[in-house]
Amino acid sequence: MRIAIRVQPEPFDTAAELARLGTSRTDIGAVASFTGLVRADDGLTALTLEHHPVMTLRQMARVAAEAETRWPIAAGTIIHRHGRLLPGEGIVLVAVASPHRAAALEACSFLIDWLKTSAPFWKREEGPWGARWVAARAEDDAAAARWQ
Amino acid sequence: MRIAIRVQPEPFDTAAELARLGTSRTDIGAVASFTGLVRADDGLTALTLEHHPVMTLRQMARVAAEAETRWPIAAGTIIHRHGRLLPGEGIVLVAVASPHRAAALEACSFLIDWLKTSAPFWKREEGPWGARWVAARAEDDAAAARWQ
Amino acid sequence: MQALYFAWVRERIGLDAEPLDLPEDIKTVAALLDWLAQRSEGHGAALADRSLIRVALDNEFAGPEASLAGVAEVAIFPPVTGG
Amino acid sequence: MQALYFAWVRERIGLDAEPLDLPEDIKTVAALLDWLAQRSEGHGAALADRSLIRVALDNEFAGPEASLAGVAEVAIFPPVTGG
Repeated sequence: MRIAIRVQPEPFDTAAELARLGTSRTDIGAVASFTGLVRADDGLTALTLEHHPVMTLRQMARVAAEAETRWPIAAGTIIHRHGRLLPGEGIVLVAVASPHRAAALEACSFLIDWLKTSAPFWKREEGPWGARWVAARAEDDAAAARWQ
Repeated sequence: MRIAIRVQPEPFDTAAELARLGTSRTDIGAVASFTGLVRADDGLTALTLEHHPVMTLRQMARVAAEAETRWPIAAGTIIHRHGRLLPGEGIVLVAVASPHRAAALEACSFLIDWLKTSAPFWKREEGPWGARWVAARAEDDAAAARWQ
Repeated sequence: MQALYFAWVRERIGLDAEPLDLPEDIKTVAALLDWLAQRSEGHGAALADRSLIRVALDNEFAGPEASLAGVAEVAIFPPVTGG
Repeated sequence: MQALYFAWVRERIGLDAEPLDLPEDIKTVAALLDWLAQRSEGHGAALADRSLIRVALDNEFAGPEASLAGVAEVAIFPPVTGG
């Protein structure tokens, strides 16, 4: 596996993760990254991510392995947080290094689209409404389906 | 313009640029980035980027403005270097912050695809062959055309 | 068989997990959900709308017709919303 | 009119830039390229394959039929390869 996987309650540092990916190699022509962050929409005060720990790691490894069969990936990182997060904090990071631009960009999109629909995480939003579970969105299924 | 544009001979720091984009805002749900790097293919020892300075800035501003009309972009950065670069160094950085994941990913791909075909830069490769100018690739035109 | 519940399925049932002693005639996921929904008011509320229920058997997503033969763990949860 | 040359167009012509004193009958980009190609062996070599020549008039890309009326600067170069 050239893509490293982490699930953690601690914050991650996108900048540091990207710096680690690109360093000391001269066969990487492209690094694409995606960071998902907590938005303070409608007065949201916190976002809690619940997950199924065993299944989460298994699904993330599967999605990463699928990406490696589809694109020439030199190195990559997927980090997904769980627990209670505040607005502005990072939820998920996907970064892919590849010899080629299209491969890096496509693999990055693929990984985040598939994570959204196949990794067992659930978001609960706190705000003026109290607490509520986020409903799945049909457009996320559509985004994932376009890779099939 | 919410997308900042820079053309410079100096190296850039992807990590620092990303850190600057995402900080102190809670309306950004997604940050996508692309970094193009010099590969040491076939023994390449240096890559020199020549450019048309006035037209380059104009074309980059135009591409950035077009992206802002197409997607909800909260902030962004495009940095393109010129001059002589060594393997492993960054050539171009595109970073886009948006409320939404698809917007950030698509705008990032759009910007790099359009930069490749509409910004007047030319690459010259040094290596065992001496020096040679890079030929334009039909697949770059195709990548840009899919956004039209 | 061990059952795991997540998100609002967990909240409505009021349990993270529970052991299940399945009758012999419960052989599929769909049959299991029908049987579980009778177990308490909370189970019934959690499982009322099957279009919002997803199931994993031994850590693999499984459809309503999937067989329970040899399964040690069933996880029941809403559609995922990570990423 | 001022001409600017870039990349291998610049190298073959041997100049970064030069002032052009255009005859009155040169009214389009295509006519300009035909006229320029006669200027020296280097100009001829640079402009031999028109499929590899791109032109900008006053910093805007322009096709072969574009008019030179009022144009102060013409840039001539190969297809771009940045990014």
